[in-house]
Amino acid sequence: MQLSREQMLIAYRQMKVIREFEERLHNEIQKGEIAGFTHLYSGQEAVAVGVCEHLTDGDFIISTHRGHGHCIAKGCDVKGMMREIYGSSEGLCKGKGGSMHIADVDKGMLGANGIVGAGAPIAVGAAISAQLDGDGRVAIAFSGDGACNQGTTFEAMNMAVVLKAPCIFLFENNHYSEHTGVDYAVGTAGDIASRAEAFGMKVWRGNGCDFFAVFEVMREVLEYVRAGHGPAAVELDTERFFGHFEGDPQRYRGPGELDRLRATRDCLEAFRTSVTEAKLLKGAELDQIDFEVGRLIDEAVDEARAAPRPTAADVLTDIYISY
Amino acid sequence: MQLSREQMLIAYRQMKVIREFEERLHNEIQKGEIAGFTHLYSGQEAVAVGVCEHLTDGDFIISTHRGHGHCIAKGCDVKGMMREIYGSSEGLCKGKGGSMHIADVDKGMLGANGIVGAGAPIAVGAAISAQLDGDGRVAIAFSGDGACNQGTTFEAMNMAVVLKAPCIFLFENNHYSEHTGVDYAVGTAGDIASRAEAFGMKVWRGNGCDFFAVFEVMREVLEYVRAGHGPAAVELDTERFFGHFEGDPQRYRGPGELDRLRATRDCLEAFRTSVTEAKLLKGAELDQIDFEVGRLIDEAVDEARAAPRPTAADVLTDIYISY
Amino acid sequence: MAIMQLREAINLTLHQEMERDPRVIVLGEDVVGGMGTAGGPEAIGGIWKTTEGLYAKFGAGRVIDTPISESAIIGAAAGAALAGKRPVAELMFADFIGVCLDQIWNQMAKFRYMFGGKSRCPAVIRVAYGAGRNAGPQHSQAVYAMMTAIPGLKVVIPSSPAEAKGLLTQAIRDDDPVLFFEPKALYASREEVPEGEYLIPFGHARTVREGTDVTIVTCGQMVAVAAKAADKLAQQGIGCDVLDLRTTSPIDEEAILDSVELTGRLVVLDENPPRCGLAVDIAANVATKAFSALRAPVKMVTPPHSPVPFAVELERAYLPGVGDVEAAVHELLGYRGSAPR
Amino acid sequence: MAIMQLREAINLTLHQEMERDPRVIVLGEDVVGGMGTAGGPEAIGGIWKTTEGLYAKFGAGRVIDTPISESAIIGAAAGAALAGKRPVAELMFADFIGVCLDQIWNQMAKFRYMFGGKSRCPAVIRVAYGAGRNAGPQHSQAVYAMMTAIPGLKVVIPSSPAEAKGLLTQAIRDDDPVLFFEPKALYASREEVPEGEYLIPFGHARTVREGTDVTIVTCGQMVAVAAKAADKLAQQGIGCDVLDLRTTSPIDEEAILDSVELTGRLVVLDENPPRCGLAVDIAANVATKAFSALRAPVKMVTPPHSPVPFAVELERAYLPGVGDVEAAVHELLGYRGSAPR
Ligand SMILES: Cc1ncc(C[n+]2csc(CCOP(=O)(O)OP(=O)(O)O)c2C)c(N)n1
Ligand SMILES: Cc1ncc(C[n+]2csc(CCOP(=O)(O)OP(=O)(O)O)c2C)c(N)n1
Ligand SMILES: [Mg+2]
Ligand SMILES: [Mg+2]
Repeated sequence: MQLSREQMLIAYRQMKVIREFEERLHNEIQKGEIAGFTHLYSGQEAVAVGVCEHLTDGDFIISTHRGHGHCIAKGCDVKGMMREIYGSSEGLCKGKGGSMHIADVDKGMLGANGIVGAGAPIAVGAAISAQLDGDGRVAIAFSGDGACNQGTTFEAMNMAVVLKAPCIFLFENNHYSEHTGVDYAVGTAGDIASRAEAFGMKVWRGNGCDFFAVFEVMREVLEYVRAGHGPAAVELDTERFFGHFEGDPQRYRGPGELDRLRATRDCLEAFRTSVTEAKLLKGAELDQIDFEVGRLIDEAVDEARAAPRPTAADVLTDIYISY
Repeated sequence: MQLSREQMLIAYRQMKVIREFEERLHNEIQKGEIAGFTHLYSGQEAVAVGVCEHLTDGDFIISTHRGHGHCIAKGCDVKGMMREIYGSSEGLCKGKGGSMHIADVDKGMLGANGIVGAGAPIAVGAAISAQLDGDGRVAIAFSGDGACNQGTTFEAMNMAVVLKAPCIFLFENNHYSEHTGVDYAVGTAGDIASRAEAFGMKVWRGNGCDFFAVFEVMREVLEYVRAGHGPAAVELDTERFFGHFEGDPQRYRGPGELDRLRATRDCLEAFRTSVTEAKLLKGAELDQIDFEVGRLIDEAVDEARAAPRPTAADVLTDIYISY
Repeated sequence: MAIMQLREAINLTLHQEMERDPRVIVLGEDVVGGMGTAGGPEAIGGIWKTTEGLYAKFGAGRVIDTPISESAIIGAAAGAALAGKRPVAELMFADFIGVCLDQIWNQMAKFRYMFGGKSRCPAVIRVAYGAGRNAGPQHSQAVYAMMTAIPGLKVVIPSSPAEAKGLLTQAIRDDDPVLFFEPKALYASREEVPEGEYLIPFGHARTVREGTDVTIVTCGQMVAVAAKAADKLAQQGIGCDVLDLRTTSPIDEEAILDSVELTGRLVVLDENPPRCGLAVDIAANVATKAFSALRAPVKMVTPPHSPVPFAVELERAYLPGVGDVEAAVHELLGYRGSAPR
Repeated sequence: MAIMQLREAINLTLHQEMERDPRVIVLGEDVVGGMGTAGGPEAIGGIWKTTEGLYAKFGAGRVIDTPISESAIIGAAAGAALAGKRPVAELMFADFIGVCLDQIWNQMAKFRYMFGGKSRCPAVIRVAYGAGRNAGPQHSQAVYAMMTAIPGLKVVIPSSPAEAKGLLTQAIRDDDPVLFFEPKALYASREEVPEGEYLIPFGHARTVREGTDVTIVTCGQMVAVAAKAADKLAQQGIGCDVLDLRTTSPIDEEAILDSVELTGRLVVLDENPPRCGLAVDIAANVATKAFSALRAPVKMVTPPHSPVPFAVELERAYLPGVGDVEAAVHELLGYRGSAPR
């Protein structure tokens, strides 16, 4: 474990922000406060944070319909995100995108994306750009276990290999695409990494519910890709704690499945246990972060509720730069 | 070698028909007689015939932009094809499709196709249909080494595996997609079969310039697929004797490459040598076929030239069945 | 007759047609739901619940749950149709036409023509379309104009549960490929639906309101908007002839022209963005073919040339509303410009 | 000035813009040609020869030969543009938009809007379009109406070598995503082309012939057809105002309306099939906005609602020709129907 105290505190805070953001959204949605479709990332925090803690604003990521975690981990403004999801004109995307389209290009966050599989080719393009600049930056495409069956993902993998692009295909295997199990939909009995490997790139696997495991794997992967060896793929085993979207009855889960996952596969709990047992951080320090994050999200929600709403005229802005 | 004399004579005739059809087209195109884009199959005859000699009209194939060989091998009327390529209203497709769209659904020939990679999903659909009927019929998607990089091809392979569809992905590796080498465009150093295998199906490889090799491989493959084991992929190494399309200067070829291929990789010559040396057929029998085929193609061209031309009113027929 | 939701009408139709014709098969993502999970098959029955119960009744051979691979889904529908089946494929959102357009546009729509009339491709593609649920720019589009533009396709847009039943039955029995657009904001809307066999032929518009002052032509979820506007205008003594197109390809040009001959005034109400959309298609044809009948220029009511925005206020402003239709009608009635020279 | 082919004008523009701006990169299938072969790179330089010489000059980092994976090509262009480059991607045939529509429609066209105005995606997609080369139903389509319909995209259609140079230069320097349609039947056409920097701003139609009797609005390879018809009609004493739109999004509505105010008669000549196409788009807007100026209904000259057929006779009948335009003009001049009521 080569993380400094400070790095660990930041990582924990980031994971906690995502968790709180999502749990709170879950509650607000129940109240009918939020419009549209929302896909929560709770349970997968160790992936987003374990990956993005290695990156700078110069590195690119592109996300999916389940994008809040990646956005937060890549440095998007949390309050701006909340305002966006509430549809405020002062949201990160002025209320035009909503949950599925949060982006911040200046931070290297090329957007959540509502089209499954659309991100991988876009990441290859960002990687080509970085490759031309030759300064070791990378592009990472987050994909689900369902998205890995979309033709665009396969095309992107082959193209990245052909062009030796510094692109990482990061598969978050949470075992479900909507209501379907990964063992059914991925013809290799659910094995995503081997199929990626067969495209001609190096692959890694890891436990996506363990921050330290993700962080270590990504250290290796990034060293490899930044050194100019071409693309890589990573399959991380992880869990989603809510339904596919808010409102999903989750009849596809086994009895007690969610309770068991919360009890045994919670990356925040695992982090806390491991750092406190190893006496790297004190429980009180983490409690303090929990408290601060709780306040942050409280504020984010309060401010989002009070934030200005868009007007009809706003429909027509930002379609073109010049027209 | 388990072919009867008759089977061998038929196979040779079919390969010869394709060869003559294509060589003649090549000449007629030089004269400016034929409109549009034409992609010749010469050199790859052993594949089309080695595959289709196992099939009945109830089995389905779908082809590519380079479709003449597959059409002939699957039993399309040769004269109707020639009329089509000449654009006659009595062509197999009434002059509406041309070289890239020859089809005969009653013979299980679901069409040449001008969109690279479009055939594989369609073949999966035909396979699903056959699977539901449960009578051991199969669907075969012919694809090139270039088409194997199209997202549709990958999606189709995964879906066929998931659905255990009786579908065969038949890759004709002629080493080029247009002007690009397979080693460049297929990221696995040109290895198509291994990548297909990684999708979770059984694969076979073979020499696509040797009719007997193809025929034997396909015997195994078809036995496997007809028995309900799910899809399979086959990669056959073959050669195209002309340019990508008629008019291609072929600057991408090495010095003497075409002469060498004609001298060492000609499936018709190889067939002749092997059956005459093994005393299975007499040279004179084959000469007789050559002669008959020559006459057939002469007639086909003469008749196509004289065949009726479509009129403006024909533009509007066959868009819908009822409208 | 029974009162049911639009989603239930779709579901009933699928049950009845699968029962009636063994060639009918259904395929798409999560159309079974729960495949490969502890909950097991039929854990959901389609995210719109339109395919519920089909798997239990007709089995895995005819109710096919697929990976997320729309090109392969639509291509497989095309292939199965060529091979003699009558596939009904589901695309969860019309916006996903972007990832499988080729199989619709260059394959199934063109087969019969390219093959010289010697094939049939009786595939139906069901897609949920439209704004009004704050689903954002990639999950809210209308898309039927793009499909209407494609020679070889038929395009159907039901506006209510009973219409959905009659039109889907026809779509499944039709021998040409059909794009069937389901207004997703109306899945839970209810009305009386014939329980027995019910077919609505294509190309025949339905008169929703009768009137002689202004013609309003529309389709899909905009029909309710037009009807509401017509009712309000009726209270002001203005009579609107409201036509629900039902199918945009074929389109019932006769009904439109007949009505405009009578009223001399036309409002086209359409959910597609304006450029090269359905509204200009209808407006141009009327302006050409009923030139001398027009008392005022045709009025088109559509969203602006913009993506569909997310926020409630923005989406409301984006979508044409009852007020927009009323204003258009008043504008036409108040037209005092000179007639053409 | 030098006489050159349309393909050479494109090639020259790419050379100059790559020289000028290191952010400009080129990608597509066989844009180098010969990769991984004995002949080696640059064995061809694009199947239309529009990218010849670029690889030798600018190298593999900026001239990127790709596998046959159009979604990945266009997606990569989108991603590179977001990341700060100015990619020029080549789609060999406009018909292949079918396999990559999502990346155009739901990705690059919508980024800026979805992201609240905080991104730019200056990508150009060059596509060869159009009938006239007997390439059959899947390699001959016009497709620009479908692109014009998409909010967030700009759509450009040059009609000659010089136009191609001026418009492509603008497209590459433009900050919005641009679909650039090259009329493939005109690749070998020649005219004088400015060798130095030459920009044509978007949204400004070009007057190809002047006249006061009838307005003819058109674009792309139909411009030559309209010009020829106008020349023949001029000999009969009929003056046609022929407008080459150059860009269909943005569209120069002002120029169209100004001309129709003058002539009172409009022919729209368009290569797209008629339903929800460009012709109805223009006709509907003119019939609405210049209602009182019209002396006769707008006349639309387009191919029929059918795929593009292969055979020479069929394709000739499919494509609008000089005679069709002449007939349309005569019909308008002979219009004796009553004016609107
Ligand atoms: C092209 C496309 N097809 C289908 C959908 C509908 N859809 C949204 S998310 C999803 C499942 C994605 O599963 P996975 O990739 O495993 O991601 P997860 O939801 O598990 O994060 C589906 C089918 C979509 N948005 N885009
Ligand atoms: C979607 C699509 N992209 C590109 C093309 C242009 N094109 C036609 S054939 C071809 C090369 C195909 O190579 P391969 O699959 O190896 O088949 P071969 O020509 O060798 O038979 C290309 C790029 C096309 N027709 N369709
Ligand atoms: Mg998943
Ligand atoms: Mg090849």
